[in-house]
Amino acid sequence: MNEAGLRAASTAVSAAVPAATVENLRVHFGTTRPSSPVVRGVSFTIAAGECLAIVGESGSGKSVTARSLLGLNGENAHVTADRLDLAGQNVLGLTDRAWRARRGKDLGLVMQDALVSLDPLRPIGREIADSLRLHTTLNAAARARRVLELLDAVGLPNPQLQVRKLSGQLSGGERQRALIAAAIAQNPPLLIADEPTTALDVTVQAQILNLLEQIAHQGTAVLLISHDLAVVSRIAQRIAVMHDGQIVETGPTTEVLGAPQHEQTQRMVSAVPAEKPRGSRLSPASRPSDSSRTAAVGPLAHGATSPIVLDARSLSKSFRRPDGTKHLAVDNVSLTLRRGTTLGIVGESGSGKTTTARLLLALIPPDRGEVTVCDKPWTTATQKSRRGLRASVGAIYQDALGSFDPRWNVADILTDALGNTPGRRSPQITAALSTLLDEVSLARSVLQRRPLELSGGQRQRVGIARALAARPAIVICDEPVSSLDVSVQAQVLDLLDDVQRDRGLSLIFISHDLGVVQHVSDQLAVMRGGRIVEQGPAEALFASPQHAYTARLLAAVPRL
Amino acid sequence: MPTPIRRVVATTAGIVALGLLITGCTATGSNEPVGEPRNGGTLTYASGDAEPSCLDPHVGGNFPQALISAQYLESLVSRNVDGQIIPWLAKSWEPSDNGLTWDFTLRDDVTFTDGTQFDAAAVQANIAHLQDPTTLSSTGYLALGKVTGTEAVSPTVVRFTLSEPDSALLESLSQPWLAIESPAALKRSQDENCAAPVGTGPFVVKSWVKQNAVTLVRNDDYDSPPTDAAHTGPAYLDTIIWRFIPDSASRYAALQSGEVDVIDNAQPDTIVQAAQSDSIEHLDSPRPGASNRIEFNSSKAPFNDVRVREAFIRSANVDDAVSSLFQGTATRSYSALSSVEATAVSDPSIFKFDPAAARKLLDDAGWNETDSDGYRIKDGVRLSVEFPVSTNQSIPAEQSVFEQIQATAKDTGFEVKLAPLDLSSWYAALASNDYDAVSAPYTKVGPDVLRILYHSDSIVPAPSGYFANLAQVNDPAVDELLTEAARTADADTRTSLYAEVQNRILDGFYILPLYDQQNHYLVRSDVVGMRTLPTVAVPTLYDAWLNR
Amino acid sequence: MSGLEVQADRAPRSRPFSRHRRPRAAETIAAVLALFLVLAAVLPDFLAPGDPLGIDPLGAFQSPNFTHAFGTDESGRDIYTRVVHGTQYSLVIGVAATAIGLSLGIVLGTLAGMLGRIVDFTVNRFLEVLFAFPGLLLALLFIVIFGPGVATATIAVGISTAPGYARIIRAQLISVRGKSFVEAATVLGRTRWQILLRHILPNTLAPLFVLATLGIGQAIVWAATLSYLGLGAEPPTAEWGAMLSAGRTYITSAWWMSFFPGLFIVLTAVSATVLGRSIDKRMRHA
Amino acid sequence: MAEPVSRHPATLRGRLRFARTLRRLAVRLAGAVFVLWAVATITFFAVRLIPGDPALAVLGGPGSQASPEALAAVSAAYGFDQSVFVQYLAQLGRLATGDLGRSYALNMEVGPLVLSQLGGTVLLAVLALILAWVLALALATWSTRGGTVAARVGSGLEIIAAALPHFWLATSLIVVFSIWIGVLPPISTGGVAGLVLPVLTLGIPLAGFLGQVMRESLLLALESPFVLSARARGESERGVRWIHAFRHASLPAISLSGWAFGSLISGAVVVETIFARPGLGRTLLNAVTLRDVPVVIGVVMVVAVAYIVMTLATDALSRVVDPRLRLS
Repeated sequence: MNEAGLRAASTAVSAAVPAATVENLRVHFGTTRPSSPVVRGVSFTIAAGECLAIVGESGSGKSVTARSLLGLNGENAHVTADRLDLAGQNVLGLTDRAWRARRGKDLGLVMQDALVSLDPLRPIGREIADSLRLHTTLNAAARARRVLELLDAVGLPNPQLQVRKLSGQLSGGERQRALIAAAIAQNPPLLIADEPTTALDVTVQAQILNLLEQIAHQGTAVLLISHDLAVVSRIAQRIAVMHDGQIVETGPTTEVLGAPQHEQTQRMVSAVPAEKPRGSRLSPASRPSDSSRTAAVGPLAHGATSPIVLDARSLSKSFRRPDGTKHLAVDNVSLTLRRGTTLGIVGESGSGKTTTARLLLALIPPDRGEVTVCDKPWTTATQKSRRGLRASVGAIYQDALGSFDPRWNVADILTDALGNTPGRRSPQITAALSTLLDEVSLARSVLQRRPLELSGGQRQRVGIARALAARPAIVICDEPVSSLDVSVQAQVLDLLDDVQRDRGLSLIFISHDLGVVQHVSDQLAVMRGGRIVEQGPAEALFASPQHAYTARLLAAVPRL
Repeated sequence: MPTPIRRVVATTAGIVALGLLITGCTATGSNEPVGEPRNGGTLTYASGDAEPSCLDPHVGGNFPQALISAQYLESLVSRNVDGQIIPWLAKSWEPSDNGLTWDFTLRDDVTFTDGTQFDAAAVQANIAHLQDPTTLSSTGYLALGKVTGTEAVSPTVVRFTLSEPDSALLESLSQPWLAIESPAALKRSQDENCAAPVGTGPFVVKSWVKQNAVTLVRNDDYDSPPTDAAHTGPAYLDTIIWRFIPDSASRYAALQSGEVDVIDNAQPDTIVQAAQSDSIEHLDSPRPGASNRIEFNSSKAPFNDVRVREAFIRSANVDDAVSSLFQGTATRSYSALSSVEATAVSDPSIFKFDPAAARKLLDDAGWNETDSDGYRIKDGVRLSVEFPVSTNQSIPAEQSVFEQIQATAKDTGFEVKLAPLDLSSWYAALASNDYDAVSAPYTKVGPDVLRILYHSDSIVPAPSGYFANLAQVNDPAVDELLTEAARTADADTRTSLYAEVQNRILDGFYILPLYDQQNHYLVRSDVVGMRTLPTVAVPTLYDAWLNR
Repeated sequence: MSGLEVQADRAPRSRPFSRHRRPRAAETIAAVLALFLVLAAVLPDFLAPGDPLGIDPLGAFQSPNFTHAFGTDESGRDIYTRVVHGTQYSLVIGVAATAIGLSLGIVLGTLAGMLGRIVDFTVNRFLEVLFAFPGLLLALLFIVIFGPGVATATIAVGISTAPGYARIIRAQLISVRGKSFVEAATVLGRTRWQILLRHILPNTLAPLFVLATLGIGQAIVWAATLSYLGLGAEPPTAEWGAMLSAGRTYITSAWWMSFFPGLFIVLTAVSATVLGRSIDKRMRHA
Repeated sequence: MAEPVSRHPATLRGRLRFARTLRRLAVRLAGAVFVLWAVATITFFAVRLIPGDPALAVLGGPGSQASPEALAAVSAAYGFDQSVFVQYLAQLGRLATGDLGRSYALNMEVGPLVLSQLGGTVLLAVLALILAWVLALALATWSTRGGTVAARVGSGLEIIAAALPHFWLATSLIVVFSIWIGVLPPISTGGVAGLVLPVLTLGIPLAGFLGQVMRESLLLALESPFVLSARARGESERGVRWIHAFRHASLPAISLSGWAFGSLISGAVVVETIFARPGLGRTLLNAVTLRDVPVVIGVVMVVAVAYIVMTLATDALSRVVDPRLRLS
């Protein structure tokens, strides 16, 4: 990383005035009648060079707060505040033109997923040069030079080569760096980073956080918006926890995380799975009847002794790329799953973990290798005989909504999963549905709803209920909690733990999130580039990783 | 000789009645003095007829070809408004006593626009061209049916030899389809000749952009107009742009906005509108030959019964239809022939609208039951009339006339099934005898058209399936009269023979005449002197000049 | 469940109610118009008791007035009566042509989408070829071969719209086939046929309803064009296209003859489009 | 040292890219030839199905009174007496050598005929397409920035425009502009003025279709994160639209333009008849009614070629606008 470049970018910053001061900010949307406000009296200050994190779950109003600082809440937004200052100057009631003069110059914005946050049709060099074009009198050649400097400063190797690339041609990390370069092109005193690392692999996430931290060190104030306490804890000096449009708790990072005062903060802190022992609860007891058992933590069964329920030997699978070349997605992967245990598979994007899941589910045939289920042929079986075995292998998907037929309501989905024709009603079916719903802690009222009308957590519970309906021995979970808020994730993980105990299920748990995998797994396999680089008992592997990649992965996991 | 008893031969009465229309054929209608003709200018003519596939009217031979070729081709003879044959390229003619040879004395001062001299050999070449099967002449070929040969008696005298006397020969030769072209030009390939035929006319074909326009330029050496022309020497206009605008609304709009100067196939409502306009004049020039009439297929049920034919005629309220749809621009016809034919016999009494009589006739004919839809039935069969309508040949107003006849005939129990068809399908329907009623215009100079339309020979289809006797009149007496008339040189005798034929056709209720073949031109007022040739009523722009 | 979870993990707020969203003015007008058209098609005599074919030669070419709201035509027929009675033709042509186009499209699209690569390739090439034909030419050829008339015009319009539908259906089918609920059904042990019938086809065909609504308007416009070219309904049938075509002749003297049938063609197509889109919007949000 | 090392892979990549381009072109060409063959085949057999003797079409239609000898001569000359399959092969053979044959009805070769008519139709179609784009863009721009009323009016105008039958629109335009106001000629005059009404007639309904697609994708693009990013950089509303949003919005409209070309040809049949313009549409209509098989096949082949060219052009344009397409 080029420190000099960053410093050059930050010379104009004055340390005396706060980068932003917000007092009693209120935002509501709606054209005709005022709806209930989304932001209700938020106040905070960011000093120059400070990194303040606003943390909250979806719908807490954190992004709306951030956009108010940019004047970009849209035409329907009604923004009021007692004070809204940027670099010491009032920005309330600015004209469009005045706002435009400030955006990019007085503050920059970095958003989640640069693939869509950078114009996919334009080379990144152009995108970065745009803010120079808008706010400086530099000529094209000077702009081009400055773009190269910026790319160098954000640590993008070979800037000359990269400027002409489209965002789609870059990796996730490279894109995010380019987006940051565009945001800091004018050395704004304030950088707003709205979920800047959410879609990134954990190792890349660490790098981007380092970059942001570095930028803050150069004197630029960074307002970090995130749902993930663990992530912000790495670089934020102060944390403000937002909930339901208000800041419920604010203070230095160590204080807030070490001794959370507000109920919501406590909940979020306790929901972080990383380094919580296997089987410990992450959420407040949701099933009072089970509370007795929550105390009795500890693994249900221990790997070495119980029988093998699923055995994958030397699986390989390759795909043909559009240009005709072969891509080896899964390369010689062998796995064993023992009854009552959880096998975690962890890997970054492109590691082949999802292809592995599909191979294990026999949705695609392997090029080489074989999978047996309960000692019976599985991938080599005929369609028909495999259908007979299907009941013993269930699956839970990341995108629960997409895994349901949109025309069916919950009752249809579960009736179908129970092996009956959807729409049929009988006392037996009703009873079975009730049992299933009880097991996943859902109220009867969801039966008549369609998946679209359910919350994310409810959807995943329905997904679990569907997987359990046929009483499977094995359930393969592919990123089952990745798209959920952290407290909801905690509840779902607890639920999975409960049903595993109740039913003696064997689970394969696939995730990119090492923290989650660490919490749920008995055995662990680390995948990279289609291969398993390391596998073994989870505790041992976390304690002393043998492979360098595993170690790197572990080091990058955000912790509180 | 049978003389007409009940009817007046229309020689005098008809012409008096139509006097207004016929004078309209030459005058611009504008009363103010227009001054001396001026040379120069470009006139744009917009034709609603189909674009010819060949500008040489020898090939095929249809009305669109006649329209345009009258500007650059000339015939041996012409006809004046009184129906008399007058000299044109032929100065005089003399039939032999037995009527089997005709000597034509030609003008000796005419050259084709390619420089070729007009003479007897040129006429011979044209007759040979028309009779050559590879020319694919249809109209001209038929008209020369009795011509067995030609002979150049001298460079200026050509002799026609006939297989039998042909009283219609001069009338046939006056038609544009038998116009004289340069023998040198005829030697070219048909493609070339079709693209730019060479004649002796006042204009020359300069270029032809398909589906758009033919450009004609003045023949500066021209001096061979027919004797009824208004002036001599070259034409006044420099150029004629001859356009094809099939859509009648667009055509009229183009005339209104001055994009074009003359349109043909003017629709009745636009004629009425034009009458109120100072800038547009109307030229009405009914075509010769047959009138527009509905013919009843007498070869099969139901119209093989004369009572049913009469019942249909009694059921059809044609008068109201014509007056409402043509808004006074067409006169009701009661004749098999066009009113411009001196030999036409007209009898309004035959075609009275009388539904009560029609019902009675149907009862008598055995169609005495009625089904739930109100149609007559006989032996379980509905009284249905298949009526294929050619959308190419019947203008919209005429199609509406048929619709109104359909509506009035329904009241007496006829189910008229109108089927608008494109030309090919229409001919196909006729060829397969899938019709009970049909309206097919037929243009030919002189009463000889009756032979084509009603002689039983014309029931025998050509290889294409085409036949002209669509009423399928199969009456030996008619045949005999027609043959006799064609051989008769004496005008009076011929007239009474044709009158007798017409009486038989009318009395047999074979046809329901509607009106003359409508042929309306609308002309911008600053176009002076345009008239139609009294042969087949095509316009000639020889005398026309632009008063602007 | 604690109150906090409800806050954090809340069901989509507005969506369940969007189905009952207040209709916009345009939608209300379109619905009223559609109702009128359906009524006119089913019970024409209720709206216009007269005879659509009844002539009155002496009352021809009347401009709109109190007795004849839309005026009269060249034969004195009441244009309002004819427009109302013509609704059934236009609607039937529109619906039938769309049904034919959709059915052909479904067959082709399903073949292409379900029966493997060779069939898909073949059907795709076939569609490509059909796309290279201008739609009107397909219709023209069909009519010239089988003769003009309402039935052939309807089938012709149907055929010429089929390739478009087939392409959309194939794309939709392939997209549905790749959805994870199809995979989920496989995991549950369902057979290919069960999956096709229970999941793929219903989810492919449901959006077609909207497509059909949008297509009806276009089909009516195309059928009217064929009538204008003299290849559709036969006069004096009170079909809008044929009326319009007849009225065009008199456009300079009697604008109402072509204006009102044309207006109804446009209104029908517009109301079908507005309703189709509004249903689409509701289905997407519901 | 670094120079030659880096240059070598560059030339190699260049060659690879060239080879890929060649391959793509070859595949495209093969596809085009297939489409043309299939179009010719379908048309040939479809026209065969039309009732009526083709020899009659040559001899001036069924109304002619051609002699049996003439019919026989024509049948022999045109090969109508041979089996359909032989005629089909002969037709293909002629087409393969670029010979479109001779019109039955028009006394001329089809090739020159079709070529002479092509220009008018292509000019009309291209101008209509341009007009449609301009109108659609203008409407989309106006209606996406002026608030909800403008949005509804814009969307309403688009729906109405898309529902206008060509012949009705043409008539109305003639009545208003030629008859009432009298500013524009109702027929083709060869000049620019004569093009206005035909182009409006073809362009307005198409603008309705394009506008609907464009507006939807414009709204989508305006709501996308990269537009927010651009705004956050201080980009003006105009910059947001012209630098970012329109490029995205134009993509679906470009692919629609390929399809639109086909519909313009259909529309040309009507428009050329009403405005008395020379062109393929009118030629086709006449040829079909005259059963002029070679002309029908000729026009269809030319239209198919134009369609293929148009598809290639829209593909190429898409690749220009969307560089992502160039990468894969």
